[in-house]
Amino acid sequence: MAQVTLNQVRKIYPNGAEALEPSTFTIPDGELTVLVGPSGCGKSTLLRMVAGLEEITEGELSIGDRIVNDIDPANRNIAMVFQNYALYPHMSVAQNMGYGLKNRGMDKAQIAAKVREASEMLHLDEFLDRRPSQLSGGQRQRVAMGRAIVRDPDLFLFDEPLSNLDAKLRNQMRIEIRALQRRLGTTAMYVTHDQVEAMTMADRIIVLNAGTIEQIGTPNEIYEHPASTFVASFMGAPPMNLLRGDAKGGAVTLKGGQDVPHARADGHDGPIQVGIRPEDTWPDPAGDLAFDVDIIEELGAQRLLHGHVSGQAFSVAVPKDKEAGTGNMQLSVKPGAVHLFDADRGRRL
Amino acid sequence: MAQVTLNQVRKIYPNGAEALEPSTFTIPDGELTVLVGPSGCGKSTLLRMVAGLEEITEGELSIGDRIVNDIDPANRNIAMVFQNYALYPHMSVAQNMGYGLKNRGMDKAQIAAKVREASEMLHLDEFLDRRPSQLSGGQRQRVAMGRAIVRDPDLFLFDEPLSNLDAKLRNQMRIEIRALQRRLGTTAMYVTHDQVEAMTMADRIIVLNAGTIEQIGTPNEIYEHPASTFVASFMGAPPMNLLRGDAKGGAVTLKGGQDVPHARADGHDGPIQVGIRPEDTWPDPAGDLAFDVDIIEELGAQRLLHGHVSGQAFSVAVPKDKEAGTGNMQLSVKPGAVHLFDADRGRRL
Amino acid sequence: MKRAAFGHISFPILLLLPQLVIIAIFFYWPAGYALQSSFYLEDPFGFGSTFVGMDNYTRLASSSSYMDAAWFTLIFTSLVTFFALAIALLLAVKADKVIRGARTYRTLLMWVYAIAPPVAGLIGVMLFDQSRGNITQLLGMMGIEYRLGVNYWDTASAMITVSIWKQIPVNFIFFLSGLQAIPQSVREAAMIDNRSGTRRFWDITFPLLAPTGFFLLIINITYSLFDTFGIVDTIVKGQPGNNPMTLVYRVFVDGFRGQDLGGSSAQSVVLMVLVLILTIVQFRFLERRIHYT
Amino acid sequence: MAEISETQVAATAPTRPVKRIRWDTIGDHAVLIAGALLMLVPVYMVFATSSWDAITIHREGMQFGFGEDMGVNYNAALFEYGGFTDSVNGVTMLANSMILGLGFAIGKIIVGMMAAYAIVYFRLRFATLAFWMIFTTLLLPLEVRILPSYEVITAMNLGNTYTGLIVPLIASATATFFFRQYFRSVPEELIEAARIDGAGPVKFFIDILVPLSKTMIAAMFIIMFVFGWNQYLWPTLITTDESLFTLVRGIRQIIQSYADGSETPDYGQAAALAIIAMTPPVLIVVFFQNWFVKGLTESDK
Amino acid sequence: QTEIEFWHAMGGQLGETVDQMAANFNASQGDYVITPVFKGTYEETLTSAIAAFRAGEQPNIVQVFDAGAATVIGAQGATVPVEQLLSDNGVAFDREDYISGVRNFYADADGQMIGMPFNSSTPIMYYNADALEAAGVTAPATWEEFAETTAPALLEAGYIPLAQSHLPWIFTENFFSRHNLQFASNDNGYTGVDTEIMVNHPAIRAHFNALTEWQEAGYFEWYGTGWGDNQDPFEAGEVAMWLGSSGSFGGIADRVDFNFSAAMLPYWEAVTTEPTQTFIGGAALFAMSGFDAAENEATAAFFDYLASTDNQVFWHVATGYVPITTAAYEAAAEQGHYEEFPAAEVGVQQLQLPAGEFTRGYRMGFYVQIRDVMNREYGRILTGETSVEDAFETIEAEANELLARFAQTQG
Ligand SMILES: Nc1ncnc2c1ncn2[C@@H]1O[C@H](COP(=O)(O)OP(=O)(O)OP(=O)(O)O)[C@@H](O)[C@H]1O
Ligand SMILES: Nc1ncnc2c1ncn2[C@@H]1O[C@H](COP(=O)(O)OP(=O)(O)OP(=O)(O)O)[C@@H](O)[C@H]1O
Ligand SMILES: O=P(O)(O)OC[C@H](O)CO
Ligand SMILES: [Mg+2]
Ligand SMILES: [Mg+2]
Repeated sequence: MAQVTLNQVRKIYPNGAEALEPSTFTIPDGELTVLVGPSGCGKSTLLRMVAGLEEITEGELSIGDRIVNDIDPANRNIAMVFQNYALYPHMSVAQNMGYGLKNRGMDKAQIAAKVREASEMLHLDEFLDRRPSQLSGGQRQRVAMGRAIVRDPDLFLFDEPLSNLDAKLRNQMRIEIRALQRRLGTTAMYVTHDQVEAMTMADRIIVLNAGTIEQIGTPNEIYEHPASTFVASFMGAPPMNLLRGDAKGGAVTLKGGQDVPHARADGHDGPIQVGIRPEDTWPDPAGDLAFDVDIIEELGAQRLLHGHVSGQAFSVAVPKDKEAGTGNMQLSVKPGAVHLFDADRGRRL
Repeated sequence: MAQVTLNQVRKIYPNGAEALEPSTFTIPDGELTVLVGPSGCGKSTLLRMVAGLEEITEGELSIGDRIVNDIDPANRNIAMVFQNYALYPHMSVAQNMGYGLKNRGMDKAQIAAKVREASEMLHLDEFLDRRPSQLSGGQRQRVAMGRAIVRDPDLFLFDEPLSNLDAKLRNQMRIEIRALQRRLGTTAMYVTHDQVEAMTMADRIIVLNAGTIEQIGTPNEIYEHPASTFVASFMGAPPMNLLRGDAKGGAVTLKGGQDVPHARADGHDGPIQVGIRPEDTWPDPAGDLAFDVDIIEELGAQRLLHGHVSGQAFSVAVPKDKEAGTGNMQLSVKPGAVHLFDADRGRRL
Repeated sequence: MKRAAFGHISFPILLLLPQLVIIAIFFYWPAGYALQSSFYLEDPFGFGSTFVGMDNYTRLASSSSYMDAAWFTLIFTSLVTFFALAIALLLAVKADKVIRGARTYRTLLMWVYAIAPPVAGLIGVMLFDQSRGNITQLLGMMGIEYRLGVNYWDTASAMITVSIWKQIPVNFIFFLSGLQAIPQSVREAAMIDNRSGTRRFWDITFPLLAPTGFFLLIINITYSLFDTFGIVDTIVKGQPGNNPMTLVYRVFVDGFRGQDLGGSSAQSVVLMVLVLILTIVQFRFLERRIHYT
Repeated sequence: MAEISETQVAATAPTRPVKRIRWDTIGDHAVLIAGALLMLVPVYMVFATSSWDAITIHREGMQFGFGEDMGVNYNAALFEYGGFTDSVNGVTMLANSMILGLGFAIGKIIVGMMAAYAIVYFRLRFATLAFWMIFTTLLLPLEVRILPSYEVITAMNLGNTYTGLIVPLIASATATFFFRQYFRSVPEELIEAARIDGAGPVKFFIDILVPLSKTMIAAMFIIMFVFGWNQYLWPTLITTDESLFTLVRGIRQIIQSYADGSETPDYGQAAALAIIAMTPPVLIVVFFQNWFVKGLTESDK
Repeated sequence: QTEIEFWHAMGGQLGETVDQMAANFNASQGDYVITPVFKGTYEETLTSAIAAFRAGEQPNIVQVFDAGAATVIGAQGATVPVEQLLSDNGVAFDREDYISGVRNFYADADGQMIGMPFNSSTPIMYYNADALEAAGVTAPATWEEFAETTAPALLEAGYIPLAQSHLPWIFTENFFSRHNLQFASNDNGYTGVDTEIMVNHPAIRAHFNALTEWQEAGYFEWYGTGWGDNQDPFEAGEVAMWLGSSGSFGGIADRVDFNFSAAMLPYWEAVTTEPTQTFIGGAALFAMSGFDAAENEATAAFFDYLASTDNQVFWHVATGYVPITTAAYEAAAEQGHYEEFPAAEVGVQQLQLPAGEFTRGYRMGFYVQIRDVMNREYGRILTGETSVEDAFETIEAEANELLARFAQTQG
């Protein structure tokens, strides 16, 4: 019912900056779609156009069956969490959260109950009477979140709603938001920079890059079959290793000379890019790939080995209980985990 | 020279909220100290007191050898990145970044050069002439960062400076900021919610909880020897598993009945808490701990098994290439990776 | 005061100095003089004066025409303040909202403010004039007999109308600039939260406009009380007669025109005290509800 | 994925629906047009009236149509030297009014902003006292305290000077009060950032606060300029030198006899002068329009 | 050369005429230079002058209107009496040169002229000659005639018979002078400051009762306190007879397109059969004190110049105000001015009617406010809000209170 459809939607800001190239896609009803992409790629712009806060330069936007290009934000029945919170400075936390409900004519007791419920979930119960200016950054962000979730909209729009929370709270929130959204069956668009958030919450991920859509797919598709080197290196931390190589009769050789195990590039003779995720390869004296470790980075649960393969930068992630030292070693590569992309446009082969 | 010393510093807001209990500690000259803690625990308040933006209710604060309680922020020679950016809306990006330099009487050409340098590092070169209102959230945050790093202060204060950036950019920034800080040898205080940031950047980490300091130490100390269950569960994602148990003559038994391997709690007979990090234990048919898996969460590079040990919630992290299914299994625990805490206050034994 | 206020001492004093010196010389001195002379009966040329204690005040209390003027002032001030603010606010909100023609509307609506008060007064009397007034004729066509200067309330309505008309642009300009200062993002959030533009206005815009509104409320009250005397004067053509008049016009009539320095000083003092009470009340009860940042 | 979408696109080329009629927008315009008419019809009538001869106007009142005396009236209003010394005409009165308007507006804004700045942005123990001292000056208009003010001015030997004309008018709290209200709602974070950036009170004021207050300054400027421009009683009282006469005084002199009917005031010329007197303020309004642009404190997204 | 300043309240064309006369004076000799300055209305001018006096910045000459006379004359030491000024400076002066109605108004009890009459006027009755002709009547000499003959005929002919401007001036002050009734104690206030007004007189009450009857009968219409509001319907031809100032002559002549003339102010035969002259209105010039002999000499020279026959004729003809000297009157007549404009002569004639005990003038302090009280109460009478009797009681009470206060200021 509340699916969101963009048909050649484009956004050019008055100063001439094209924030979104003409794009066409559908966000299915009831799904949670995560938007990811580098800073400034157009995520907020897209969300704000869906919300009706930004004029659509070209194209057609529908929510449900309605074309909403000319519909007021208030009549789109959406709830939104703004990247900068946009709290009402003159209202208390409770009033901020209840305002959208009050406007829908809900009675006071019911509003209070809803606000209480949301504020418990967001650990804001002690702050209900404070003004936004008396809250910490994370608390403000949670109020913004609360304002959205108390509502029962057709569509949720979340613009980096958890960016100012600590990992633990964020973890909790993420799970609760996901559960809430599932329970209500409300379509949602969610902007985040957190890969874990993207991977765990999304039914579908849209990867944006400089105003264009690089890939749309389930988290698994995006992670396992990145459509481009951009997606491949953007999703995953540490990012996928990308190596220049050449294909000849299906076999793939790196620029520095080594053959890549488990790689077949039939019909693509010529320069090529090879992608291997740091966690898809591991030190193994019996491995096929020679690796030269320069430094080791400790990340707590794991350890990153940074070095070179055939003279090209390469990283390997190892569990922290595996011993590792610098110097030369051999690597094994997981079969089926080698990604091939064309050399110039970086599209998946 | 620019070490920061707090002597029983305390902050109570006018509405009576105690944002920082009397605290005493020193931030050594030239080090980068990361402040972490849950939302609302007092990180920004602390930073703002050091900056001179918030009055100190009690105690003494020194920067270098000077007691600065009554010194104007402008005279403390600090640079700060605000959590909410606080950009000057009427100035262009370049003017925003150059303003602090201009105030120090630097000549135009030099300012321009510095601004250019910083903006390149922050990928902001195309935006130098724009007003903040024409930037995306992440771009604004980078401007705020730029405003700080062009300066050559005695002290850097960063309040979640990278929270709105994507992982990749954040990674880059983190490395560059760290390098810059090292190169300049400037003392820095850095608030972040990102564990990777905290672990990789910090010389020292301060863990705050509800206005009190839980622990101060190097990243390794914090991670390997958390001083309390709070620190233990706060640092590390997914967080450390905490299980209730009993100690008797040094041996530790879980509430549900199992013995904990590798655990000695001599002299602490009675109720006790046992901490094991999800990555310090792994499925192993020969393991000592019975584990009942309910659900499996895919995180890309790894996989989380959520379930129960002796009826208490427990999670295990496994590399994604390890097969795993739900149901009963046995776990091995890494020797030396079992943390013991007292039962009520949660302090490390 | 801001939380992050500067701690200097001498600099702010320096900043305040020009204002304080000017008001000391041109306000407190004359005001003190008014207070003093309200206890005297004085020959205008300064040749003789007699201390009369509270006489000048008790006389006012027992004067029915003074009380009539006080009542009229109350009604006049309430109506002028209310309508001048309400109409201007309506126009400012609309002018802030429309995209097309915004500039033109703004210019046109500010324009009237440029009219000199004597001219505005003259326009007023000429429009409402008994024999050649365009409005009078219009009303006559509608069967309404309108007699400015003869009928008390006919005169009153002309005074009120012209006073409102003259003040709308001022309020409009300030409301408009106040509206411009409301953060866009908060308005956007409200746009999503609330379907009704009217409610949105009262719930979000209006409270955030309150600092400007409060300023304007006080300014308009003082305008209606004090600055309208020129309009009153023009409309009654310098002869109040049986027409309504405001308290400040009486001060002017008795003091500036009639040279009754003691009597008019007492009236000034009464006015000052009234307005002082009024504003203290407003500051205590209204400003508390204003949210500044 | 992107490829897939593109194929879908080809099937349904977007057709922008015909723009709906926006009744609320039409309503907005209706209100504004009604408001503009209410405000402007009288002004228009002054203009039309300025093209008629005095007798017609005297007999028939304000005019809607245009007469034949436009040229005569404006020529007389602008260039005919009047007064005893023949030293003033419309143009010189215009210049005097301009000095009064500008001097007053600028002086008032500077004094007011400075005082408001001191009250809002400094931890001054007597700030409240100072505020109240300044604030009470709203209560007594110049007209009520005009005689003592006059004595001060003459005692200071400022009669017949621009200073004497301008300074006493500045002695009221409007600007201070207004800027106090505005400053209090300027986001706190800006002073914080500026202080960290090493800005002292002066720099913060000049670099941050003043530019941020542009709209407010524009509003204040328009109001104060016109207020000064239109002053009548005070200049009449303190100046005797005809070369200091202002336009409004010129207008008053012409329409003085309106009330007593002993002769026919030169309405047409007065109306012409009124139109001339209106022009510079209107130009100021048009000029400052650009300052009324949205979005100085805006921070969306 | 000695420079002197002259503050006046003459706007518009009157102001231009004043400027013209001043320029002529400057051109006529080389010793003195006078600068006239327009200072707003009469009230504004007087207040400015007082303020200036207190600050030691007063002009040499200030124009003061009738209602302000008591204030200026009361403040002995603020002005130099003209008579004294003139004789001190060797200017020949004879009271008898002045028209009798003009002579005393700005003089003290002994007849010494304090102020120099300048723009003098008196209330007269203008009438629409065409209307009277149409109705077959002539201008009434008495109110009885008006009520019985003139008004019904005019009403019949479709006119509103009568209107007036300025009830305190025309129907109060000049009511008393026209009928030679005492207006205030102390010789109309000339001989002391503890004056009481005697306005609550049966004759004037009867007059106002008649007015309200006339108003009901349609013989009289009142258009409010504003001067022009009452004059306009006359000029528009709706009102047949209008009581106004002799100084209104010029304006009417410009604006009406019917034949008009003027007659003297009617009187009540029931009150007197020997009607007397009326008071002058308008304003006089006062020489302010505090100047050295040279400046006073210049002031005297200017006054002398003003009073000269040529100048009086010029002023009279140019403005419609009455000439202040008999010589000027005669000169104007000689020029044929009155043949051309018979109405212009009525005021002068009325001022030369026999004088009575109480026709010199009146001197009451705070008289501006007293007029305000009258205006208020008259307005209430004519809008039916109060009765004539109550109104006069109120006026008398409030006026006496004001007078008592004024007396205190002089103490
Ligand atoms: N002006 C204020 N008045 C009252 N309480 C305040 C004020 N500012 C902050 N607080 C409270 O003080 C506590 C500490 O706030 P602070 O901003 O230091 O938190 P923080 O650690 O920076 O949190 P976050 O990570 O969410 O930014 C919070 O509970 C907050 O609600
Ligand atoms: N008002 C504006 N005028 C001109 N350009 C703008 C405006 N707002 C945004 N942009 C530009 O449009 C692009 C997309 O901005 P947007 O805010 O959508 O980015 P984003 O993906 O949300 O980034 P972030 O993760 O940093 O918030 C950016 O390059 C930005 O500079
Ligand atoms: O119109 P004027 O100048 O004749 O004056 C009339 C009366 O004297 C007013 O007081
Ligand atoms: Mg964004
Ligand atoms: Mg914070």
